[in-house]
Parts: sequence; structure tokens; C-alpha cells
Amino acid sequence: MLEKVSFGVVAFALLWPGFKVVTARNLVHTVFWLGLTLASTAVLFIMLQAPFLAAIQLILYTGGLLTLMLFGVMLTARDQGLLTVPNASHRRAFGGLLAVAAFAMLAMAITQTTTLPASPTAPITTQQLGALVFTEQALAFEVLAVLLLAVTLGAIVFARRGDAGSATENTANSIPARKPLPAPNAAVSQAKGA
Amino acid sequence: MALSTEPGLSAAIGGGSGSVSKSRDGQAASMPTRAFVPDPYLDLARYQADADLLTLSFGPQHPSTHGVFRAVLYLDGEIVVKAVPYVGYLHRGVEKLCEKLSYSNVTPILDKNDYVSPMCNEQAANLAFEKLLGIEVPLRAKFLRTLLAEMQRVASHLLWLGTFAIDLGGALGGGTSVFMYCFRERELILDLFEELTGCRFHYNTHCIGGNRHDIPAGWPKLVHETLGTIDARLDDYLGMLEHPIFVDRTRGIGTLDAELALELGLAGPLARASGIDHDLRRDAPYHIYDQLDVRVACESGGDCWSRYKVRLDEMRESIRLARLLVDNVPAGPISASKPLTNVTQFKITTGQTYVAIESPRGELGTWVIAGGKGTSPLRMKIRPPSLHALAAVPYLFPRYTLSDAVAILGSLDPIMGEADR
Amino acid sequence: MADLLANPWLRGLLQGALLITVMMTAVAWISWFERKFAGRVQSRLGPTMVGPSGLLQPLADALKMFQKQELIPSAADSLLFRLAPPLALFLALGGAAVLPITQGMLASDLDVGVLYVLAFSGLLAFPIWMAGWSSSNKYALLGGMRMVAQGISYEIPMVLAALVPVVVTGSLSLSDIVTYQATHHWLVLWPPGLGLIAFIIFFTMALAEGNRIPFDIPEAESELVAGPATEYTAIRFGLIASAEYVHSLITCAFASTLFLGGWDGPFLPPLCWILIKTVGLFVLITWLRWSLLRVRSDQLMALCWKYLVPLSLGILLLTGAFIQWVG
Amino acid sequence: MGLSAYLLVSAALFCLGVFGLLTRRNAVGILASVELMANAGNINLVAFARFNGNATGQIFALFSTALTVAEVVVGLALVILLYRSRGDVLVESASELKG
Repeated sequence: MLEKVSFGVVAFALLWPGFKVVTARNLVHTVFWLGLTLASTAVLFIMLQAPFLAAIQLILYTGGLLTLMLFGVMLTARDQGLLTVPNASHRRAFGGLLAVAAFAMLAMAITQTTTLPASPTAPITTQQLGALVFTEQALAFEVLAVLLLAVTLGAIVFARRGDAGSATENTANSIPARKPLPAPNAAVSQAKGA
Repeated sequence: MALSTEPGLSAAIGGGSGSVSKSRDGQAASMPTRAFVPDPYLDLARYQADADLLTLSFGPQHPSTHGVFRAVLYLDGEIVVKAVPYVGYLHRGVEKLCEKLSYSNVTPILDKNDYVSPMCNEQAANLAFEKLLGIEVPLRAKFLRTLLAEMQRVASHLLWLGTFAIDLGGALGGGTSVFMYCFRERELILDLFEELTGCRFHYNTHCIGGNRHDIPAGWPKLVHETLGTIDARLDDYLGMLEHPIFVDRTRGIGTLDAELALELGLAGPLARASGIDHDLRRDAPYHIYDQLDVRVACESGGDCWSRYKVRLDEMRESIRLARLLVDNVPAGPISASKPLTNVTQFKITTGQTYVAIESPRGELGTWVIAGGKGTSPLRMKIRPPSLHALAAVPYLFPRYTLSDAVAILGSLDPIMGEADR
Repeated sequence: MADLLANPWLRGLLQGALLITVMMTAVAWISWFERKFAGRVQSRLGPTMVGPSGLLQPLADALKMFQKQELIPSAADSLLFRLAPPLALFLALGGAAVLPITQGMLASDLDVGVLYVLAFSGLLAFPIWMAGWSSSNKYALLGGMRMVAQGISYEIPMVLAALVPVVVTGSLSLSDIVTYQATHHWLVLWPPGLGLIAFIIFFTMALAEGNRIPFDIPEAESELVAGPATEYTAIRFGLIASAEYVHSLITCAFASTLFLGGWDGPFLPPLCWILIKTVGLFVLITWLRWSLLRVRSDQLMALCWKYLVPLSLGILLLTGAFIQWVG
Repeated sequence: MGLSAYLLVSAALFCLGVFGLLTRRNAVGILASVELMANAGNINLVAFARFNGNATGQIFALFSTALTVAEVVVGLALVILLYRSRGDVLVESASELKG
């Protein structure tokens, strides 16, 4: 009973912010609700006996992603007009229909599949995970590392290009270079003369 | 000084706590005609095109504007692209008020100008009046005035050091500790002033012709003890301040050219920190400074660090001078004029004069035109060093971060009571 | 009663309530201690008026906070503005759940305790940012942006330094780490040298995370008035302020658990030892706070990215090598 | 709770993401919707791992988390580029395929 109630609470805490993510007008609110969704997912992971993934979800997903999103919002939404773009109303009916249809289909598939395992097995320990990453999945791990490197470089290249462009555009009215300080003695005579 | 605000700029100047909208005004980023740029890494010219700047009203009510100074900062992220200073929030019309007051009544009003070093205000005005009246101040009064001026300089610089530490370290941290120590020591000097004049702050001790209060018994010994204590404790502050964080926050920050300093009419510690070896106490001596060997502190960096160094050296030099003076005060009368019985005692009908002294903040000048009925100045103009220091703000702030702007403003040591008058 | 306690949910609830009460009481007295300490540092007395030597001052402050009028700026984003302070306190308190206070005495022995504490304290940047952004005040906004920008800088060296004990003990559970230290060496001394450097990196970055001088860059009273808390009044301000104290306290307990042996120590009972270590580290934080100046945000980022990230990575690698070949 | 309950929640989250993807006009909003969908996928992976007793599911979720964050990095870099060239972040603006 208690388990059902708590699952219901977590599911609600997952889906309601999820709903707000797609409907909130304000972009910052969107990011905030997304953060709540991701945090609730971490709770769901704990209920699924995957505490390591829950912690990773909190650190990497919620922490890292939220930071990124916030920077994205703050760098692009300079005023309220851009911060609160309404959703495309003409696509709302279509999108809603499609989403509901997709959900109906998925729900039907889930409820009518009889071969789903009914009860959970022994929980997977963090040690098991660690061993797996560095043995069986080592290649995937390495590939992921390469991908992350590529992403880092790509993001730097993307973000820098604009900078370099605008800096070279306006060299005509740039400010003259700083003059060196006059020697103290010269300044004295100048000051005394004045 | 390029303080004029361009048309259209005022629209962009928002309040500090208004909406978060930012200026899209193309003019917002135009720079003062001359910019002395310390760090070449930021190309200010690009902001001519891209004016998506955050307009921040820095002051008049802000913890570190040293009173009611206001600067409108145009920020790109943390970096100040343009700064427009606004003064006048503390304007009380002191100079106009002086035209209504008799010469002997002007002194207490001027105490409120530079409220951190009131002695110097009194000194500058009374010197001018005495010059117009042709009164020769007795030697004892000259010594006393010089002594008080040097002690005032120590007190003033102590307050500056404390507030500068707060600017760098916050009101809830190490900055406050230095601030508390500096105030503790400044209190000692104020105690001495209180014993002499009966007041801790607005002394009204200088009068035309000399001084109002004579040295009480045992006072010189107290001066010796106090200044000795302060001299010893200054080393403690240095130990507390001169660590890598302080050095990184001040060295190379807010570099002020000697040329710009001259152009803006800066004097005093600010100019001396920029390599201009100029001190009125040595170069245009008044009182008995011509008999003293004033060692003028001078640095060439022009940055916050140099200004800090200059003020510290000045403090030590002032302590030395004060201890020298207090031993050698000659006997004699402390005033050339009779005790005041009538406020219209002094009459000057013609003539004008300008007298400048070296206040702790620089050249503090008083220009008096006598005339009218002769019992009060026809016109009076005060040249406050703080106002000239604030003129450097548009040149010093850009290209530094907001944190540096606070440090730079602190190092300029403006007193708004004096700048606005 | 006994069968009520057997229910894990009710027990969790009770433990949580107890933990929150203990933490908030501790925060009250620790704030009194800090003010007293600051007073001594600055050659003044600190609070003296309320209770014997000002001991009841935190109570008076709390009462004052509750009584004061709550203001919400008309331009503020009401939802986020209201949510930020409780969220900050929640995230700050969240870390306390897995801290082993003594042997077998902890609210919940999570398999991944280290990650859990790091996750909660790392998320603390967001309520601060929310507070800053939603206030619709430019100073607050700048403070919030500083917090987020600072957050991604300190997080990496901090996590890497915290991984050194994990690598040595081979466990992410805090109670395992303490048990290892009780039976082997304290991790600040082991691996020799490396542990100490890791501890220093961790502690420095914890200062940045807790907005403590010299890294209280988001709050920066002399620059940003009060940073993200500028527009907050009354109890909402109190919640933000106490969140910072809670966070500092939990960071101290966390650091002493990771590096200083937790409840391990001779003669005295374990509870005393963890208290002594936590309070000792808090005194260190306070001492630093009242004697140092503030660095600039770009200086902090340079410190983190240029020096501490490579350094902590190197420490981690060397620790791995040490474990493999020496110990 | 049975596996189907988790799967239903994840399906609902996925469909919310689909809805957001179709109706959002702001590029950052679209990225957030994509995050919802990825998150729903992660829940599926972890749930199946729990009920099948197979640790690889969790490993997949771990990798997918890292991948999604990487994807957001690139996505946001593109959004910022879009903003720089267009002055806004509406996806309509990006419909012309020239700079």
C-alpha cells in the first residue's frame, strides 16, 4: 500500500513538472521544471534500487544539464520578449493528438504484453557496475570518452567563432594603445611648472 | 573631463533594482574621448556595434560608493565597458552659504565638507582669510596647525585603509577586521583631538589669526604614546593585508597615467601614485612646512597598489612629522587676534586670493573674493580634491570587472561631503 | 511503538525530523559562535545582550525574522522567488542524511554516500541562482550568474579530490570509508602527501561552494549589495542565511568523515570525536573568513581550471598508482 | 510495483516530450523536450535492468546520460550561434538553410 502511494507521489512529481516543461511560457520556468523532473527521476531510480545512477542523475544530469540550460537561456534571452515565447498554437492540436495517440499505443503495448517480468530480481551493486564498465563495456566507455572530447572541442569552436568575427570587424575606431608612463623626474618639472 | 551625457543616454540609465531589461541603445557604449586602457585584452571598439549591455546604477545607495556617489555602469557580463559618474546627491550649497556668514562663522560650516579630515578644511579657509586680512599667525599656532594637520592625515588615511579593505573584502569578512582595527586606532587620534578641542569630529578649532584651543597639560606625551602605538600597529595591518589575494586584487588594477592625472587636475596621493612627485607641503610650503624636511612618498605604478603604498608611506611620514613637531612647539600666544566678541569683527572690503593646502586627499584650495559689506565673503569657491578624483572614474573603470571597479573607487578615496559641498 | 518503528517509512520520517532539529539547533549555536569569534578577532565583544554572553541571540534573531514583513518585489518572478529559500535549505540539509555520526548511527547508510552528498551540495547553486534571477534586481542577477559560473568551476576539482578517499578505500559508502580509516590510516595522511593535498583542495573548494570568504563572490556585499539575497526579507532571508550555515556545517562534517577519520579517535567516545573535528574545521573556516579578503570571480576560475583541475587529476592518478604498487 | 507501472510513467513522459517537441518554438524549449524523451528512455533502461537482473541496462543508462549531456552541449552551442546570426532563438528563423 505504502509503496503504491509513494510510487504515485513520485510519478506525479515526475509527470506534472514534465507537463509544465512543455507548457510553461517562461523559459526559465521551463528549465526549473525540467530540473524537478530530472530530480524526481533520480528518486525513481532509488526506488528501482539503482542509487549510483540516481546520484549520477543528480550530479551530471540535474547539475550539469541545468547549468548548461541556464547559460543557454541567459545568453540568448536578452529581454522578456524572447524569454516568454508562446508555443505554436496552430500545432498544439496536432501535437496533442499525436502525443495522446502515441501514449495510447504505448500503453496498450505495455499492458497487453504478458511476457514482462513480474517481480524484481536482486539489486545490482555499484561494484558490479564498475566491474562491467571496465571489462565488458570498456570499448563503449572509451568511445564515449572520445565523443566527449569531440563535443568539448566542437562547442569551443562553435562558441569562439562569433567572438573572433566581431572583434576584427571594428578595428577602425579602436582605442589607441596606452602610452608609457613618463619618468618621475619629467613629471615633477611638469607639475611644478604648472 | 568628458562627463557630459550624450543625448539619448538618459533613457538607458535605469534604476538599480528595476526590471532586468538591458539597454539596446547604440550610444550607450560610446566611450569618453580619451581612454587610458590598462589591459589590451578587451577590444572596447566592438561595443560600438554590439550594445547589448547591462545598465547598472551603481549607487547612490550602495555599500561601497563611500557616501552618495552614483556611477552608471554599462556592463558586458562582469566587465565595465563604460562608466558615467554622477555627483551632487550631497550638495548643500556650502559655498553659497558662506556668502551669508561672517568670516569667523565660516569655519564650523566647512568642518562638514571633508568630514574625514575637518582640520584641513578649517586650515585652508582660515589661511585664505588671514592672507586677505594680512594677519601673521603666531609661531606657536603655526606649529599647532601643522601638528594637527599631520595627525588628521594619519586619521584620514586610517579610515581610508579600513574602508578600502572593506571594499576588497566585504563587510562580513577579513575586510571588516582591518576596518575595525583602523577605526580603533583612528579613535585614539580622535580622543586626542577631543582633549584638545572638546569635539571629536567638527572641531572648529582654527580661527582667523591662530587657534582657539591651546595644548592641554600632558597632551604632548599622549600624542607621542598614541602615535607610537599606531606606528607599531601599522605593521600588523600590513601583515594582515599584504598577502597574495590583496596583491592580486590591487596590482595593475585601475592604472592611472601621469599624463591623465595632470589633465584631470589630480593632486595628492593619487598623482603621487602615478609618478608625479608633487606635494604642496614641500613644493609650496605654508605654515612651517618650509622648516620641515617632508619626505614625499612617490610611486610610479599608478594602480591601486601604488595608491595604497603611497598612503601607507604618507601615514608613516606624518607620524614621524607629528612626533617631531609635538616636541618642538614654541611658547607664545596661539592667536594673533583678540578673542571673538562680535561676529563682524573681521572686515575685508576688497581683494581676492586663492590658497591651497595639501589635505590628505590632495590639493584643497579656497578661493575667496572679498567685497560687499566686508563682513562676509562676496564669493567663495572650494577646490575639493575628491571631485577631481571622481573625474577619473570614466577613464579608470572600463575594461575592469565590477569587483575591480569597487576597488578602484575605494582607492580614489572620495569624500562625497567634499565633492558635492 | 516498536512495530511502528519497524515501518521503514515512518522510521525514515522520524529520523529526518530528528536530523533537521539537530542540524537547525546546531546552526543556531554555530552562528552565535561565529559572531562571538568574529567579535574576538576584531577586538570587540560580539553579542552580549540577549541571555548570558549573548547565547540566546540566535533565538532573538529567529524571532525577529519571523516577525518582519515579507516583501516580494512587484517585478519579481513570484513562483521562483518563493521557492528558492526553502529549496536552498532542503538541499543543504539533504546531505546530512548519509553522514555517519558514530558507528552505526546514521540516518541512512547509502551505498553511494559520497556521490549523494556531492550531488546535494552541488545542486545548491540552483536555488541561489533562482533567488538571484527571480528577484528582478540587477545586483541579484549578477550574483546568481556568478554562483552558477563559479559552480561549474569548483565542482570538478572538488569531486576529483573527494575521489581520492574513494580510490583508497574502494567504496563510495561513507561508513565504509570511516571504518577503513579506523582500521588503517586517516586519509589525510594516507597516501602520504597525496591525501593532504587532496584534503586541502577539497576544503578550499568547499569554501567556494559554501560562499565563504575568500570565495564569497556571489554574495560580495561590497560589490553586489547582498547578491542573490538582496531583495529577500524576513524569514525567507533567514532561510537562505541558515542554508549557508547548514551547508558549511555539513561540509565540515563531510570533510572530517572523508579525510580526518570521522568518529575515529582515541580515549573519547566517537560522538565527541566527530563533533571535535567538525567544529575544528568550522573554526578554521571562520578564522579564514574573518582574516582574508575576497578574490575576484575570474581569479577563482583561473585557480580552479588552470591549477586545481590538473593538480587534482594528477593526485587521483598518483593515488591509483600508489594503491596498485605500494599499498 | 510491477514493471508495467514504470514503463507507463516513462511512456507518459516520452509523450510529453513529443508534444513539447512539436509545439515549442523556442530552440531551448525544444532541447528541454528532447531531454524529457531521453529521460523517459533512461527510466525504461533502469527499470528493465531492475526486473531482468541485468546490469548492462544500468550501464546503458549511464552512457546515455553522458551522451545526452554532450548532445545538449552541442545543441546549446548551435542555439547560441543561431542567436548570434539571427538575434532570436525561434526555430522558424533557422528554416532558411543559409547563413
